[in-house]
Amino acid sequence: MELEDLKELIEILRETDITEIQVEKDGTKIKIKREKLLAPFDMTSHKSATCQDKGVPEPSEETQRLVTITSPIVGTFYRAPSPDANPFAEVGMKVSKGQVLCTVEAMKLMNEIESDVDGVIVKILVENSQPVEYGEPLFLIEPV
Amino acid sequence: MELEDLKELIEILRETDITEIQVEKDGTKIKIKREKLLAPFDMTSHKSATCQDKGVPEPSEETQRLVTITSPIVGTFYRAPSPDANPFAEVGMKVSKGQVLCTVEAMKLMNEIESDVDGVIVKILVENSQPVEYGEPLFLIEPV
Amino acid sequence: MKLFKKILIANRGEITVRIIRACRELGIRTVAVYSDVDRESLHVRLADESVCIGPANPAQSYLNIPAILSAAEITDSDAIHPGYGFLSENHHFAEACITSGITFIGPTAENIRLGGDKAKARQMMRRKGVPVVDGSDGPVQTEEIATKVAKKIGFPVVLKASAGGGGHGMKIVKEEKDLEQAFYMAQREALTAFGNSEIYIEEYIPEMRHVEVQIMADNKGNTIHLSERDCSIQRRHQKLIEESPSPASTSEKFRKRIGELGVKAARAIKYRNVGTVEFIVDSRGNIYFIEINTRIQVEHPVTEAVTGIDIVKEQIKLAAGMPLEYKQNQIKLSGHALECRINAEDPERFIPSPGKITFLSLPGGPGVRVDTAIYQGYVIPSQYDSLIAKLIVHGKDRAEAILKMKRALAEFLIEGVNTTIPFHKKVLNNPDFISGNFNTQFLEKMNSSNNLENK
Amino acid sequence: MKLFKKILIANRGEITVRIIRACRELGIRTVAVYSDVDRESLHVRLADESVCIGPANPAQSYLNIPAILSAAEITDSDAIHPGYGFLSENHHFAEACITSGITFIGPTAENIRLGGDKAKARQMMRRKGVPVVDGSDGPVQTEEIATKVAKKIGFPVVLKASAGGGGHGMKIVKEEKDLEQAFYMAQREALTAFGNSEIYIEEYIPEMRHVEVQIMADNKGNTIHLSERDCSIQRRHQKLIEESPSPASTSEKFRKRIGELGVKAARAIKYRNVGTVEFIVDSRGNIYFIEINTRIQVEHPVTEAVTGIDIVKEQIKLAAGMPLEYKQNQIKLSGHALECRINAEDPERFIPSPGKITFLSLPGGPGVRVDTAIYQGYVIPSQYDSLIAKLIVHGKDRAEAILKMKRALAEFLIEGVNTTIPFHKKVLNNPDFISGNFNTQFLEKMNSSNNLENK
Repeated sequence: MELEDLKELIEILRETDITEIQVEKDGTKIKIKREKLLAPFDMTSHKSATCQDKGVPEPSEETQRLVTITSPIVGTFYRAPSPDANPFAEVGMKVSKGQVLCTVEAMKLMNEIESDVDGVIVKILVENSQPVEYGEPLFLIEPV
Repeated sequence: MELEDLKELIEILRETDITEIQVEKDGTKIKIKREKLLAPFDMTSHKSATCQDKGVPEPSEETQRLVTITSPIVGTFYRAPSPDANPFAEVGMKVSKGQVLCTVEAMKLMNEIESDVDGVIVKILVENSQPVEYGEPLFLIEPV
Repeated sequence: MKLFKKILIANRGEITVRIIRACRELGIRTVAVYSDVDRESLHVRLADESVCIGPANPAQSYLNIPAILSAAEITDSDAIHPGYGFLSENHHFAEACITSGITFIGPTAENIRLGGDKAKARQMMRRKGVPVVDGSDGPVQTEEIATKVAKKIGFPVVLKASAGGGGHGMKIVKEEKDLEQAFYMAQREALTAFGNSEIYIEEYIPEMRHVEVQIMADNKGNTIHLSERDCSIQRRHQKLIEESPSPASTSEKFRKRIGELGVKAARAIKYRNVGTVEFIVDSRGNIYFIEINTRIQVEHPVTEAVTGIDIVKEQIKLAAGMPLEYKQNQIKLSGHALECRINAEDPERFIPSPGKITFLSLPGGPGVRVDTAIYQGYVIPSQYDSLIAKLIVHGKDRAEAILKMKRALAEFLIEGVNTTIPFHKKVLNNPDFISGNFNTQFLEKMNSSNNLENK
Repeated sequence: MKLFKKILIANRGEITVRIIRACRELGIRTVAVYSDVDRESLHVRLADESVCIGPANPAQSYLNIPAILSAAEITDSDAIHPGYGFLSENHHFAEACITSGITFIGPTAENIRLGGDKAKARQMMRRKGVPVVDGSDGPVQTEEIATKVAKKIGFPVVLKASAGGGGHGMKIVKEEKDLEQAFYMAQREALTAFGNSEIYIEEYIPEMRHVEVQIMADNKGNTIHLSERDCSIQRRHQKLIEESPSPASTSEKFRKRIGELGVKAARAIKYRNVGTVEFIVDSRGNIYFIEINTRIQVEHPVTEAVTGIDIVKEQIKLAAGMPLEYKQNQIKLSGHALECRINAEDPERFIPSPGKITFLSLPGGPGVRVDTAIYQGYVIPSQYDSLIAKLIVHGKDRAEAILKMKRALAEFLIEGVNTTIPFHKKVLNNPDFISGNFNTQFLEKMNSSNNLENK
């Protein structure tokens, strides 16, 4: 059973209503399982202005160690306190818990979003002045 | 068990109402599982005059050896050639392949139903003069 | 006068799907908002855009005014439709929309405020000559005044919360000796439930029908009615079956009178957009105003069926400032319509039954309409209303509508959750229901006669 | 006159569900028949009783006359509804029902026989004064006669199989030199396809609309029409979109004329029960009879929408011997209705796409009707017709109906199989379709202009 075969199996799983496959051979055990099926959203016909899913990185071993900072409110994301000022945070910057990372403007009010942890900014997931929805990931931070 | 075989198994699963397959052979173990697919018929609100399912015995080790004689046509099941005559077949009777077991009347015509095998009648699944549908099980025969 | 470009719908479930349909037919883009648990909801899928506005708890999502206005802002929506429930009758929200430069699709904030103050509305109607049930002129402040008023009306009386609605916070008082205790309890309950202890007193009318009039008014004050709906089949003041016309309106004269009273009531308070004037009709056919509902109502489809008018489309056009397209004499009723509310509830005890829908096949064919946001595989969340579908039928007459509803209920196949379908089947076979001769006590009567039969 | 107690429906799919609905509303019990592969079908689930009549192959199940009559016998059914397709236009079956003492819900066996013999029907209509396209008087037996007739009419001409229908077995001949070969080919094809080599000749009318008239007649011969349907949107003579009224009937005079011609044609052959008289209308508005369809048609719902009459219920009552409930002057059209046939087919090449439906959410709301037998989890078998749903909308006028159909198509969510939904969306946006100015060549024209755009 090679990687290509596995990929193909997963593809089959996706296209059918099968929920679990287990193969055990020559000391190799493979188990593929999935949650019950929901009709996948047809993204071609559905344009979400600010879909939470879009910024979610694929969970991998690396990202599992990272902390995601999400938006607690709906609004507009700003990286700096004013158009001329320096950004609150940059990739590679060390930040401490409670430090302001950005603001989200809602109802003409600037809401400061703080870091949940001490760590280093790994990725900024939203462009400056873009709309964000509730729960949308904004930053990935590697805790120290 | 190659990928092609697996695919075929999945195809079989898709086309039937089987929800799980496990195969263990020569050190290879395979298990395929899926969610139950169809809402079962609500028998309380649905009265089938002649539902094929009703006479189907639970498959058990015992019945797996038995041969089921089903009705090839829709009609009325008669155990004897006329109301006064003896039945064609009784439980425990030895029958041979091609022997008439009953008649099914359709369009005022008596259609003789023959045994597919040599064997002994184990069970008669339909009462005399009851309607039967296409494919409805009539007799269980233990082949000899 | 131009229509909106994009409407944000500050609601969920079937009414949001209903509003999306109206917008699509008007060529208006739609924005759905949703809470965490509603990510897989049909309203999210059908809208052109969608914004997650908060967690499952309604206070933090569908009742969260800043979140909804922010969502409207970031999506460039030029109007908000509040649906029913949630923020639809919150005059602060209507005002906040206006302040933010967004059109609120509904009546004026002042209309909403008055609609929420039952004692004041009652007082105004009485002064404008719309008949109200005998009772106090506005709220009663002390137990002494309450006793005086009650004695003048004659017992039994009913105590109602000014800020209440839908029958919540009502207390029936049979004799003078029970009044004192009932008065303080009613005050306390009103405070707890609605944050306002004000109560008023009315004569208690035991045998009554609940009949309401659908109103449409444009911004110039042209006001018409779309005839009446009968909503007497209720359980604990929750409507379960609605119909139009009312089986009580056997005479053209009665129908004309109740319709005109609806228009009179709406004009009395300079009502705008669409709304409903609720009346009670006693056993002698007397009509009394009880309250005005300042939103689109769950049961609007029965009126749409008999008038052929799409009330939600008209509502949007009126909110955009367009003049009424119809004159009163252009409104003609055709046939009879019934609506059954299908709730995810145990049909005997009406306990909510959230969970996953494992099989679904909806009724269809001629004269049948289903308004729903459910689908097979959908998980009904426990946080919101249990209404999962509205089944509406339209027949040549009431008898045909009943037969049609029975067959539609029979082919409504749903598994995985309990629903009120078996309850509706029982009602549709009840002789009193079939005769049309029933009142708001129908359900208690049906249940007690069932109990007798079971003994 | 008494209605039936129990009706066996000798069909499957959406039309069987449609007929079950009509029976339920009339209080008549239903028997579904099904083949092996249809065990899980909705028509089986919705009927009161069901009988398995044979294996998947239609010849051994849905076309198996002895099996169906036996099923009617063992279930004590007193009538059989044949639906459309399968045995619905088989006069032997109609006769066998009568012989078995079972009412056949449809016209007389003689009506069906004549409906199946296009050349003879054409001949009869011409003699009774119903205009037919210029051509042969009945079938032409030899190539010599064919040439003579063709020269008299003038080329191009069209050769048609007497036993054909739905456009099968048609040959257009442009010049005299092509006639000989075409004649023998048409004969051979007619023999292969319909078991009958008889052919007849008609003038070829290139730009025509297909307009048909819905007929209802009781057993005393009272005959009325329910106005016309336009079925010009076709692909290889397969109807895809139907509507009522026809956009061609811009004048009340035209509508009146075609309706009256329909009644005249039906009366000419003593037609009973419900049926459809098909006409072609040329670019100058001339009306010509082409054939009579002796069954309920796929597109009957558009007529139901605009007339408010349940044609299937009326059909059953007429078959039971009841007199017509309506007079011609009681038939009033209201608004405009469209039907899109949703087929499980590739929307570009129309190749069937059987398989499992993995997700389904049907359109709903005001003015939308869905007739279907599919559900989520259902496996569309490969043995039968690819029509899986009919989507019908009813609007105030044609413009509103088009907008409504567009929004209904947008909310018709189906996954797991390909459907013609994308095709319909394209047509609904086509300027020629929107203008109503189209003919049976619409589709070829649309495709060729698409191809041009893509270059």
